[in-house]
Amino acid sequence: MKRSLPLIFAFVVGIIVLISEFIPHRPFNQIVSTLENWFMIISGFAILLGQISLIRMNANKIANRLPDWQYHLAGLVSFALMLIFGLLWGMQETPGLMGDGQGISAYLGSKPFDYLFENAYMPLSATLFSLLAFFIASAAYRAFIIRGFESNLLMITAVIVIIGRTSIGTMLTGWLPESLSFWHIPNLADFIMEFPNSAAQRAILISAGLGIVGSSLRIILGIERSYLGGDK
Amino acid sequence: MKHGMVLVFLFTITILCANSFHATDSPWDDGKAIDLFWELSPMTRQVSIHRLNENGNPVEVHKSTLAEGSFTDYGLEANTHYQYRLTAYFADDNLTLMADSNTREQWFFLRKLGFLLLLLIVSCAIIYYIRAARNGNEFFIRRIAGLDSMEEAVGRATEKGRPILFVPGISDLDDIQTIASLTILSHLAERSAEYNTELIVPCRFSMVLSAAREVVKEAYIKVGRPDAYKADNIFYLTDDQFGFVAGIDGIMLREKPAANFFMGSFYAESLILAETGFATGAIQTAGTAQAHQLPFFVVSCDYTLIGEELFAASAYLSKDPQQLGSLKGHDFGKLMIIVLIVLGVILEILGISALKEFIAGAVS
Amino acid sequence: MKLSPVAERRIIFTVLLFAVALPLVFPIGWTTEISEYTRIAYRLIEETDENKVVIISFDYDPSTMTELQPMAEAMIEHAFKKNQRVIATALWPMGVQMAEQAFDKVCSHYPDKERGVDYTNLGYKVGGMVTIQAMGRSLSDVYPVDNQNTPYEEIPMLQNVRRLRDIAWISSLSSGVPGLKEWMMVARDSYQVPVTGGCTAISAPGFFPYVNEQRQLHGLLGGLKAASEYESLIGRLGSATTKMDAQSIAHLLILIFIAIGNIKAWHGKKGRQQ
Amino acid sequence: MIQIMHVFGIWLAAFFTLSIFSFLYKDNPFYKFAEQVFVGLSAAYWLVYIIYSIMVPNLFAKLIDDFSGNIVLLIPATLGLMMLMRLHPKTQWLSRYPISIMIGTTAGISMLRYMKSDILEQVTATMINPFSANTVSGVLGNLLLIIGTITGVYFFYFSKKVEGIYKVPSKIGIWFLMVSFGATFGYTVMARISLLIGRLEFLLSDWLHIIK
Repeated sequence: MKRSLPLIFAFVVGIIVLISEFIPHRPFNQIVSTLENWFMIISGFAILLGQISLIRMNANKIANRLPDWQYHLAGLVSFALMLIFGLLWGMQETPGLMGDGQGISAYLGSKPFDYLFENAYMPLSATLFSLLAFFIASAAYRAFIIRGFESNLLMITAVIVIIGRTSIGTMLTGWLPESLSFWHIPNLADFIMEFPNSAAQRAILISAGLGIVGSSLRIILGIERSYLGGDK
Repeated sequence: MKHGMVLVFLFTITILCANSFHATDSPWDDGKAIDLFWELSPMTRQVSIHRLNENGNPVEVHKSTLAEGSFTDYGLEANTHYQYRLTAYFADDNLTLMADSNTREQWFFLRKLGFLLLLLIVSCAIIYYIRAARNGNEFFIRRIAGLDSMEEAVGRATEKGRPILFVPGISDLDDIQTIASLTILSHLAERSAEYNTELIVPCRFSMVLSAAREVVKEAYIKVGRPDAYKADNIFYLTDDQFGFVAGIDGIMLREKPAANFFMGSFYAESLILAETGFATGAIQTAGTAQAHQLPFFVVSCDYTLIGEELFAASAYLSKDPQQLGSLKGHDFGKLMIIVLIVLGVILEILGISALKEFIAGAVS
Repeated sequence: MKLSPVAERRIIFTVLLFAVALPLVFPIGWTTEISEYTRIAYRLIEETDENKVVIISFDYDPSTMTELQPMAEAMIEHAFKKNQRVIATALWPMGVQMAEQAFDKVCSHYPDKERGVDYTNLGYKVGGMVTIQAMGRSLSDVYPVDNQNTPYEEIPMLQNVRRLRDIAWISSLSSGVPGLKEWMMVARDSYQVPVTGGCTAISAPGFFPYVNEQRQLHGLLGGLKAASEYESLIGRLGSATTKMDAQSIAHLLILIFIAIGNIKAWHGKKGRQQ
Repeated sequence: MIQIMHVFGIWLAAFFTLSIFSFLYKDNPFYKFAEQVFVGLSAAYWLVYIIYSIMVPNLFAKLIDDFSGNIVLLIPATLGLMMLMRLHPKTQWLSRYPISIMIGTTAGISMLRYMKSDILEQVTATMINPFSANTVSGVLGNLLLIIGTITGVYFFYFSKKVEGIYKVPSKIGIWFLMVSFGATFGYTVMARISLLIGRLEFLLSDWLHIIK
């Protein structure tokens, strides 16, 4: 019972969604419309759940004094600060429980939530991924060694695209006459992107798409049920 | 002067006679559209169509310079009466025509017939093959280059007396790539148990950790070497993305594994793994369905399972009817698509686009 | 001289740092060419009538704002120039803040543009593809209020906008899932609304098959280069353009690294063979 | 005061930026600290936005304004609460109901949308007359597009031995994939460099005022 009813739910809901695509008559489109609005609310709770479990996990690490617990404590403190600021005074145009907090905004220049967002969240988030620029540079030097025909093909394309998408490409072959404009590196890079690249990406899309159709079908029919978790 | 009057009169007559404007419900749809058609005198300079709201306020829905044309007004309410006003502008005159219609919802979207048929064909094929696989039918799956490397890698590790490193991706157990990765791990563990080579598996999530331990232990028992199984070699590192990779980097530099396997879902950090592994001179095999990360694996690994190959390898090794059947069903779909494309291209060259329109559905 | 891998790495890091920083301090002013895909996107907005309502969806967070924020600003400015009315939405919560920042910046050049009349920020909604599908049926069900808590019905520019079909074009600036792909799948392929957009350079190759004969996507802006192309199309010297010099130099440097690495590997191989 | 807080904010941002960059030297306490702060802020950000942009307007405000008119919203609200039951091991099974509804809806919608956008539309986009282009490069491109798509799909076809004549399309397919991976590689380099430029611009202009 604990397992079969959810499977029936998934089946019914999935089938109604499928039917409503092809049968435009009521009641199907109305049911699906209601379902879509519910979906949004339930997903809201799902995200709530995800964030709460994350914080609970961190709190456990602190409670059990696991290695690096001090850093997790810093994480927890920043979580609490941001949450309280957000709930009390809201963010940007949205008022919070205590209104817009004009007093504190006058002091900070913006709402406290936005202040933290701009001066802590934004630089952290943006910097984390910019680290990869350095790693790509060192990988370029140490790992991108041409070996077989296939990796040659990859590297040659990469070089054309890397040059073609900058001003260097424009300067390098800008002198070519109109009749040879195909060989102008930016044009060549665009050609590669538009045709061979699109073809390969399309093949990937098609085969991955079939995979998604297949796994969705298995979920609706109840063949695939791993999402329900272990047998209990 | 009289002459002129007659001319103007005749002119007006021709304009009035030739002009028509009518509205009908768009057939075979959800009742949210009305088709509008007009045929006006060729002198028409501009046409503007307004829909009249319940309170009589006009809303412009279409503008055109064509004397003869059609337009579909979408986004209406089903089963409702709508009125339209067309204004045609001539050189020094204009003309107003009215038309009305009801929207009606029907029981089928005719323009989606091709979509429905193909969806049904693919779905039926998948269901058919899963059933066939469950009934014990054996299916052929082609050789996958990356899998052959396993023997070579284990052999090399045994020879050098160094361990094998297996990274099951950085996603949790809810990602099918992680599941596929664990199937491959099971196979690799059997080989390494046979040759008595150490197998190191760092994990990012506790769920993956317990699953990986289970899988490896089973494999060791299967080949009759439960004593050789070391639970400590399969361990949790950290769930921080970059921290996890930095940890594996450290392992590669310290232990210098003879063979590295990166299977599963990888993101931006793939590059760091592949680079360090390459620098330590290990035989590297990678497999992921994350298209953005494949280039880095292809350049720095000896073998790469590309996209779907990862799932095919897992189906092949596990012999699980559900996986095998689905794979066969997808293969049927691929064959169908290849045939459709070839047929479509030939027809297009001949100037026939019926097939294309049938599949695409007459686009509004 | 033999360097340890760690030392080698640190040298590479330092060189890259300077290669990027110097052109920022001393700009060169190189020009770039405009690719066709950027033009297609530009034409879609250019050829849309005045007073039409359009959606720009902010489906990214600050981690990719260097690439996507200039696109957002340029597209808002373009729409403002053509007197189109802009709705900002976000499938990522951080997108709401990104949208506010973009509006603040563009509105400083267009002081007469008024919130609620010329633009509005409907804010973040969870749910990706399913939510977009719900917008196709009713926008006010999904967005009962904007981010100032003004009810949907009371926003002047939305008086005649009930569902996605009433939108002239949609542009999603996207750095992952959900984003451009979901908008294209639902808004374009299901509701036939023209969709264009911008994405990070990483995901651009995967989006190219959609810019096809059927125009699943009306053009595509891929990465900082495309953002600078768009800026030059609307005649604005924006933040993307000033960064292209650094980009070019860094690309050159990466190619040099690849070359040196290969020469070194080739030498090593020859050495071992002898 | 605003001025001081503004400057303080920029120094805070610079501190976090440099803390993350310090990872390039090696993993260290500054990096770990900055990272955990990021995790905490991010979780709080999501929570606040879920509450103010979903829970309040789409659920609570509707229920408070007009309870009897929106009584049906109690169903998703209950399902949502059942989702939260996952936090406790004893009541975990309750979450299966909302999950199954979400998964069922997603499965149905993605099945339709992927079939349409990634399969049918891609197939029809490949059904082109290659000779309709008016330049040689256009015809060549169209031919490459058709051949590449077909051989690419064939590469992912697993039911046939790759031997003799069947090896040819598979091989061509992989060449196309390699070209596309090369393009992805090039574009990735571009993206990563862009992000670094963004950060350096912040450091050099907002923080150090070297760039005006």
